[in-house]
Amino acid sequence: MDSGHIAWMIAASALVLLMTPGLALFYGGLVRARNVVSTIMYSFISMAIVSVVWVLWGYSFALEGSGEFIGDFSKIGLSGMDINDGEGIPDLLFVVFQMMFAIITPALITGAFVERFKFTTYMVFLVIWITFVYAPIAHWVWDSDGWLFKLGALDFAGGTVVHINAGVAAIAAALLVGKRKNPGLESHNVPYVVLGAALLWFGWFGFNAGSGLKAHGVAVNALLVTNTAAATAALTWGILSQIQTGRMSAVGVASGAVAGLVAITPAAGSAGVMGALAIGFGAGAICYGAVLLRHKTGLDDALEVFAIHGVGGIWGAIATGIFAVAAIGNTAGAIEGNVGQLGIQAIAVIVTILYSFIATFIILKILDLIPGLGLRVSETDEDQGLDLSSHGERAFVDDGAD
Amino acid sequence: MDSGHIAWMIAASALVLLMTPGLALFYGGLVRARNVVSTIMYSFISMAIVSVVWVLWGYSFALEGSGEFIGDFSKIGLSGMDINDGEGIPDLLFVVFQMMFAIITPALITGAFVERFKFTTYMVFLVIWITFVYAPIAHWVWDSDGWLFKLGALDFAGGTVVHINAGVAAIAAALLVGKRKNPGLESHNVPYVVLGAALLWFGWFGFNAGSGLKAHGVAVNALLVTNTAAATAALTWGILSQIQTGRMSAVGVASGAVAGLVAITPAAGSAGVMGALAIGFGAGAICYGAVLLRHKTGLDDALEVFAIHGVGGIWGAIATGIFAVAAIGNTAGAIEGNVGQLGIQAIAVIVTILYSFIATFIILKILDLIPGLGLRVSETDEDQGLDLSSHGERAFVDDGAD
Amino acid sequence: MDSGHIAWMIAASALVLLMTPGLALFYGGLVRARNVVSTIMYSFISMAIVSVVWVLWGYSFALEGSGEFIGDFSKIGLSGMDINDGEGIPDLLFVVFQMMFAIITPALITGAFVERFKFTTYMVFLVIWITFVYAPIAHWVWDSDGWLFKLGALDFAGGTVVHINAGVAAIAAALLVGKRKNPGLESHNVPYVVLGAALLWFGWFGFNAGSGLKAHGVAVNALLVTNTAAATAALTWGILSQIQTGRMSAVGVASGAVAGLVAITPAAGSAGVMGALAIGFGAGAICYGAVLLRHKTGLDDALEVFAIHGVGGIWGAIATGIFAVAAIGNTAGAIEGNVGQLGIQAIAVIVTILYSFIATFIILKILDLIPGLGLRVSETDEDQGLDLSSHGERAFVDDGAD
Amino acid sequence: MLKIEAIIRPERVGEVTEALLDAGCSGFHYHNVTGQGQQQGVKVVTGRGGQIANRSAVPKTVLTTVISDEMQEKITKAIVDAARTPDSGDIGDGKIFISSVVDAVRVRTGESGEGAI
Amino acid sequence: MLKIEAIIRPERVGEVTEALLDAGCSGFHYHNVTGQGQQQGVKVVTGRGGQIANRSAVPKTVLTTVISDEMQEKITKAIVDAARTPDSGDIGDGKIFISSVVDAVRVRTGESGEGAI
Amino acid sequence: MLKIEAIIRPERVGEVTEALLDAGCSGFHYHNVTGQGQQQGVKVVTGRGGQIANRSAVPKTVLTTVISDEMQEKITKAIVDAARTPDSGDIGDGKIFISSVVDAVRVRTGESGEGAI
Ligand SMILES: Nc1ncnc2c1ncn2[C@@H]1O[C@H](COP(=O)(O)OP(=O)(O)O)[C@@H](O)[C@H]1O
Ligand SMILES: Nc1ncnc2c1ncn2[C@@H]1O[C@H](COP(=O)(O)OP(=O)(O)O)[C@@H](O)[C@H]1O
Ligand SMILES: Nc1ncnc2c1ncn2[C@@H]1O[C@H](COP(=O)(O)OP(=O)(O)O)[C@@H](O)[C@H]1O
Repeated sequence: MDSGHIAWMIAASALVLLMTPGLALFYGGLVRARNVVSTIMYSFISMAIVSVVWVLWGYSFALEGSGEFIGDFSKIGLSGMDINDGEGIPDLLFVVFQMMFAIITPALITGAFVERFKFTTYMVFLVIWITFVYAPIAHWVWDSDGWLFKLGALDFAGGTVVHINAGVAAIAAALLVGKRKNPGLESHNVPYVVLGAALLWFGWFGFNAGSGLKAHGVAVNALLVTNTAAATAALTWGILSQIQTGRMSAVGVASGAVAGLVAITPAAGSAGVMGALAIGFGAGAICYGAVLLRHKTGLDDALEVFAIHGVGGIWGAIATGIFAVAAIGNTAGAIEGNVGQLGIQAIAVIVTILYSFIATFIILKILDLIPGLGLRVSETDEDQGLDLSSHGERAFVDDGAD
Repeated sequence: MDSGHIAWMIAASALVLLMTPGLALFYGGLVRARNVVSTIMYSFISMAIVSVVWVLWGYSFALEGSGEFIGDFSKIGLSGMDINDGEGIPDLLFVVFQMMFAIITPALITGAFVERFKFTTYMVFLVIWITFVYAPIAHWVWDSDGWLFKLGALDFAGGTVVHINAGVAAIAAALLVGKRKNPGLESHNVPYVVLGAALLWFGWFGFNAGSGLKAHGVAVNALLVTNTAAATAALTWGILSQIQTGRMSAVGVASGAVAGLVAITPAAGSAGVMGALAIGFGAGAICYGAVLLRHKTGLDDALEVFAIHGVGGIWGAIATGIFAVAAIGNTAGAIEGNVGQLGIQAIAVIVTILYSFIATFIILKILDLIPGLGLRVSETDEDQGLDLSSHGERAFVDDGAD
Repeated sequence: MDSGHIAWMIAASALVLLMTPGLALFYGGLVRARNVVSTIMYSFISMAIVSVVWVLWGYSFALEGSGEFIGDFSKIGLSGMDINDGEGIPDLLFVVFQMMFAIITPALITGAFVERFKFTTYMVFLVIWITFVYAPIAHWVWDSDGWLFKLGALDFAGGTVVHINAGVAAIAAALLVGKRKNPGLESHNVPYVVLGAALLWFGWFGFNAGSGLKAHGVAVNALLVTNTAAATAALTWGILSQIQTGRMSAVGVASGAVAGLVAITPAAGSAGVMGALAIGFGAGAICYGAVLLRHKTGLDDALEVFAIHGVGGIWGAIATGIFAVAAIGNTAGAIEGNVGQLGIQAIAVIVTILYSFIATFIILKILDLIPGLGLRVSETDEDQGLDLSSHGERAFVDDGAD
Repeated sequence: MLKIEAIIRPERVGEVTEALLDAGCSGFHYHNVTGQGQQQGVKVVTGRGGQIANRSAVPKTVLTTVISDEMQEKITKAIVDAARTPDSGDIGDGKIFISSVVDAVRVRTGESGEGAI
Repeated sequence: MLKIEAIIRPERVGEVTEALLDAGCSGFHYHNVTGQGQQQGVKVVTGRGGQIANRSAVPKTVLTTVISDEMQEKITKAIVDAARTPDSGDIGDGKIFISSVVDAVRVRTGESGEGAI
Repeated sequence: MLKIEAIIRPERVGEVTEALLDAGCSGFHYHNVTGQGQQQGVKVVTGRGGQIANRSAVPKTVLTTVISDEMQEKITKAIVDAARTPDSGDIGDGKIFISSVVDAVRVRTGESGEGAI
C-alpha cells in the first residue's frame, strides 16, 4: 500500500461525491422555480439510496466474481473485506470510489424527466436500475473478467458505463413519462447552473484523475486533458451561441463544459493534450448540434441528458479509439495506426446503447403498471409544482409573504 | 514524515474548514429571509475568531502539557513549534487540522439562538467558550494525558468534544436567550439547506477520515462508514417523513444526513460497514423522534442543535461502545463481548453533558449581565431582522426596488 | 517522483481551479441583480479561454526557456512533455497547477469593470493579456532564469504576478472604461458574497500550500499562515466596520478575509505564524482604508480590485521582506536583520506596477479603437443590464411571472 | 376606463395572457402575491419533515389591465374562461375586481385618455 | 364594494391577517413593496462595511382586500389596531387607502357582485 | 384624493422617485412586475444558447402614490419627464393610470382624509 495513492484516492472519492450536489444545482437551476427542490432531491436522494445499495449488494454484483456478464454474491455487505486488503490502495477504497460513480449515474438520468416524475417511484427505480442496468454494464467494462474489458474496449472513467448509459436511459424515461405540460422558457436560476457546472468540473478531476487509482503520471495526464477538453468544449459552445444568437449564453457555456467533460471521460487515460483539444472541440460542436436537433423532435428530454451525456459519451468513446496514445495508456488509437480499436469502441457503444435502452424501458414500464407506483404525478400536482406536491416545501420563501 | 500522510491531512484540513461555510448555508437556508446574513455570519466569524484564538492559546490549552484536565501555556502562540517537528505528519499540521474542529463546534451552537442573539456578545462568547469549554473537553478526550482518554473512552472524530458539547451548549443558550418572537413556518431557502448539507457531507470526509492523521486503512474505513451512516440516516429520515406526512421533505432528508454524520463521528475509527448501517439507521430514527419531541417542549432550540447534534452525538458515543470492531480500531465493543466499553462511553457522555451545560450556562449568564453586552437584540431589531440591525445589509436586493 | 507530492498537487490544482467560480460568486453577489450572470461569466469564461491559451503557448511563454524576460516557443502545445518527466512531481502537473493561477488572475481584474464591459472584447483581452502581461511577469518572478527571481525577490505564491498585477491592471481598465452610469447602493446577494469568499479561502489552501510543489513542512506552514492571515484580516476589517458604522458588515468581513489571503500570498513560504498575524492585521487595516480612500476618488474600480488585490499585494510583498524567517524559507527578512530584502521586494513591486499598468493600458486602448470591439456596452444595454444584453439570460426567473 | 385586476393561479398566467391578447387587450402587467380565501391553503411540511401544517396563504398572481368601458364583458369572460380549472373549476381559481380609472397617460408621448391605454 | 389597500410593516403581516379573519374578512392578498414616506428609512452599510448610508426606501407589505361597503369601519379598525406598533405607534407603521370597486367576479363560478367577494 | 399608478422601466426608478420628492410628493411605494404592451419584448436565449426567443413580457416597476387632487398635473408631469427615455422616448417607457381614492387612514395616528396622505 502507498500512502500517496491512498491520499489521492480518498480525496478523489470526496471530489466525485461532490459532483452529485453539483449536478443537483446544475439541474436545479435549469427548471422552473416551482420544481427546484424536486429536481435537487432527485440527485440528493441518490446519494442516500445508492450508497446503501452499493455496500449491500451493488458492489458485489458490479465488480466481483469471475463471470463475464455480472458479478456474484461473494462480497454481499462487503463481507470478508478487511481494511488491510488491497495493493496500492485498500480494496475498500476502491469500493467507495466506485460507489460515487454509481451514485451520479442515475442522477444524470433524472434530467430527462424532471418537473413530472413521481418521487416515490423514482426511489424504487434507483434500487432496481443500479442492480439490473448499472451493475452489469460496469462489470462488462471495468471488471477484468468482463467481456468488454477482455475485448479491449477502452473506457478509462466511464464514458459507456456512466454517460452513454445515463443518456440512453434518459430517452427511455422521457418517452415513457411523456412531455411536460407547460415547460418554462427560461432557466429559473442561472447562477445555480454555472455554479453547478463549476462543481462538476472540480469534482470531475476526481472522477477522471482518480480512475487510474494511483497518484502517478497517468492521473496527471487525466487531470490535464480533462481540464483541456472541458475548456475547449465550453469555448466552442459559447462561440457557436454567440454566432447564432448574438449573445453568449451562460447556460450554453456551462453545458459546453459538461459536454467536454463527458467526452474526455473515456479518453482521459489514453489521450494527450492535443487529443483533448480535438475531443473538446468535437464535444462542443456535436452536442450543441444535438441539442438543436432534439428541440426539433417531440421528445421532452427536459435537460438534454441524451444530447449531452449520450451523444457526448458516444463521441468520447469513438474519439478514444481515434486519439489514444500508446505512450500514455499502452493502447494505440487509429491515429497511431491501430484502426481496429475503433471497431472495439463501436461495439462497446452499441451494446451499451441497446442494453441500457431495453432494460431501462422494461423497468420503467413495469413500474408504471404497478398499482400505487406509476411514473407521472397528477396534473394538479404538476401544475402546483413538485416542490409542494412531492416534498411539501417551497424552494424560496420571502418575508412578509410568509 | 510521510508525504502521503501529509498530502491527505492538508486536504482533510481544507475539507473540514469548508464544513463551516457549509453549515452557514445549511443554517442560513432554514431561517427567515430577514435573518440569513446574520445566521451565515455566526458561522463565518467563527472562522476568523477561533483561528486566531487557536494559534494564540487555544491549541496549547487543548492539546499540550501533561495535565489530565487541561493543557498548559507551553505552546502559546505556537512558540517553539518548528515546521520539521513531528512524526508521520508535522505537528503544525495537527494544529491546523484540530483548529478546524474548534472553528465549527461553536458555530454549531448558533443554530439554537439564531434570529435573536446579539452579534457582538456572540463574538465575546466565542473567545470565552473555546477557552473554557472546548479546550478542556478536547484535552480530556484527545490528549493522551486526558483523563477520558486514559479511561479508554472511544471518540474517533469528536462525538463528545464536538457534537454532544455543541448540542448541550445549545440548550443552555436557547434557555437563556428565550424564544423567538415570531418564528417562520417554513425554511426561506431549501436549496441552501440541501447544498449546505452536501458541503457538510463532503467536508465530513476530512473530519472523520482525517482523524486517524494518516492515509491508511483506518482512514479508508472511516470514509466508508461515514458515507454509509450519512446515507442510511438520510434515507431513514426521508422515509419516516414520507410515512408521516405523505411528502418527502428535502429539509428532512438533509437533516437525516447530518444526523447520520454526527452519529458515526465517534465510531468512524472502530465500526465496520454493518455497524455503520445500524448507527445510521438509529441516528435517522432517534433524531427524527427527538425533533418531534422538542417541538412539544417550550424550548426554542431553533435549528434543532440538541435534537441532531446532542442526541445524535449521544447515540453515536453509545453505539461506538456497541459496534466497535477490534480488527479496525483495536478496541472491541459490546457485540464483540467487551460490554464494559459501554460504561466507559456512558461516562464520557455524561461528563461532557454536565460540564458543557453548566459551563456554557454560567458563561452566558455572565455575558447577559455585563452592561453593553447582553444576549438578546432589542424587539425592534428582531422585528426588523438581524441582517439589517446587526449587519446593515439585506441578503437579497432586487433591481428596480433598490 | 513521489506519490504523496503528486497526491497533494493534484488536489491543490483542483482547489485553485475552484477559486475562480468562488470569485465568480463573490463578485456576482456584489453587483446589481441585472448584471449577475455577466459578472459570473467574466470569471467562468476565463476557465475556458485561459486553459486553452495556456496549453497552446501560455505555459511555454511563461515558464520555459532560459531568457530573463520571457519564455520561449519550446513547449508550444506542451510538445515533447512526457507524462513521466519531472522530479518530485510530473512536469505536466506543474503545467496544470500554474494554469490555475493564470486563469484566476485576469478574472480578478474584471471586478474593476463589471456592469459595463463588453463581453466579446473581454474575451479577446483575455488572450492578449495572458500572453503579453501575465506570461512575462510570471517568467520574471517564478522562472529560475527570470530576472526578479535571480535578484532574489520573494514571491511564494503570486503576490506580484497575480495580485499586484491584477490590481494595477484594474486601475487601467477602470480608467479606460469609465464610471458606471447608475451603480447600486447595496450588494444584490450577500450570501453569494460570503459563500464566494469561503470558496476562495478554501481554494487558497491549494494556491499557497501548493506553491512549494510538495507535501512537506513548508506546505504545512503555508497552510497555517494562510489561514491565520485570512482570519486576522477578516476580524480586523469586521471590527473596524463595527466601530465606524455600529454594524458588522458581512461583505466587509468577507472582503477582509480576501485581503488577508492576498497579503499572505507572497509570504506563505517564509513567514511564521506571528508574521501571519501581523500581515493579516495590516492587510485588514490597510485595505479597509484603501477602500475608503478609493471612494473619495472618481475612479470606479467597482469591486475594489486595486484596494484589495493591489494594495493587499503591495503590503504583502513588502511584509514578506519584513517577516521572512530563514528557518522556514531559507531567506531572512528585515526583522531577522536582512534589511536589504526590503529593497529587493520594493523593486519587484515597482516594476510589476509599472509594467502591468502600462501594458494593460496600451492593450485596452488598442481594443477600444478596433472597430467592432470597443470597451463599453451601449447605454441601453447598460440600462437593461448585461445579463440580458450580453448573454440573453436573466439570472432569476420566478414562476407566474415567466 | 376600467381597471381589471384578476387574481389567478400562477400556473395559469400563460393561458390568461394568451386569452387577453386574443380578446384584443394589448397591455397588462402581473406580479406574484400571497393570497388567502376559501381555498384550504397548501399543506407544507415543517418540523424537519415530521409535521404537516396548513399554510392558509397560497401563491397567486395578480394580473392588471386597464381597458375601455365597452371591453369589460369581453375581457372578464376571456379571463374567467382561461383562469378556471378545466371542468367545473376549483376553489382558489381566483377573482376579478373591476374599478374605474379616471385617466391614463402614456409616458413616451405624454398623450392621455383612451388613446393611452 | 370597496377596495382596502393597507401598506404595513412586513413583520406585522401575521397579526394583520389574523385580525382580518377575526373581523370577518375572508379574502385578501398581499405582496412586498419598497416604500418611502416620512420614515427615516433604514441605515445600510456600504463601501465594504466602511460607510453607512440612508436608504430612504424601506421594505413594506401591501395587503389588499375587497369588502362590502358596510364593513369599511370594522375592517380599517382591525387593520389599524393590528398594524400599529404597540404603545403609541411609530413612524412608518403604514397607511390604508380606500377606493371603490365597480364589480367583482368569482372565476370558479362566474358569479358577480357582492356574492363574489 | 387620487391614486397614481405609474408603470415604468426598472432602471428609471431612481430618477422617478427623485422627481416625485422634488415635486412635493412625500409618500409612495413600488414593486416589480412583468409587463406586456406594444414593446417588442426582450430577446432571450433558449435551447442551451442555440436559439433565441422573444419573451413578450418585460420587467417593469409599478410605482404607486396617493395624492391630493390638485397635485395631479404636477405629479404626472414629474413622472412623465423622469420616466421617459431621453430624447424622444422609447416604446415601453410605460404608462400612468389615475383613479380616485375614497379615503386614507394613517395607521400610526388613526387620522384619516387628506391629512393622512
Ligand atoms: N375579498 C377579497 N379581496 C381580495 N382578494 C380576494 C378576496 N377574496 C379572495 N381573494 C383572492 O382570491 C383568491 C381565490 O379565492 P378563494 O376564496 O380561495 O377561491 P374561490 O373564489 O374559488 O372560492 C384568494 O387566494 C385571494 O388571494
Ligand atoms: N401618499 C402615499 N402614497 C402611497 N404610499 C404612501 C403614501 N404615503 C406613505 N406611503 C407608504 O406608507 C409607508 C408609511 O408611511 P410613513 O410616512 O413612513 O409613516 P407614517 O404614515 O407613520 O408617518 C411608506 O413607507 C410608504 O410606503
Ligand atoms: N392597458 C394597460 N393596462 C395595464 N398595463 C399596461 C397597459 N398598457 C401598457 N401597460 C404596461 O405598460 C408598459 C409599457 O407599455 P408599452 O405599450 O410597451 O409602451 P408604450 O406605452 O411606450 O407604447 C407595458 O409593459 C405594460 O406593463
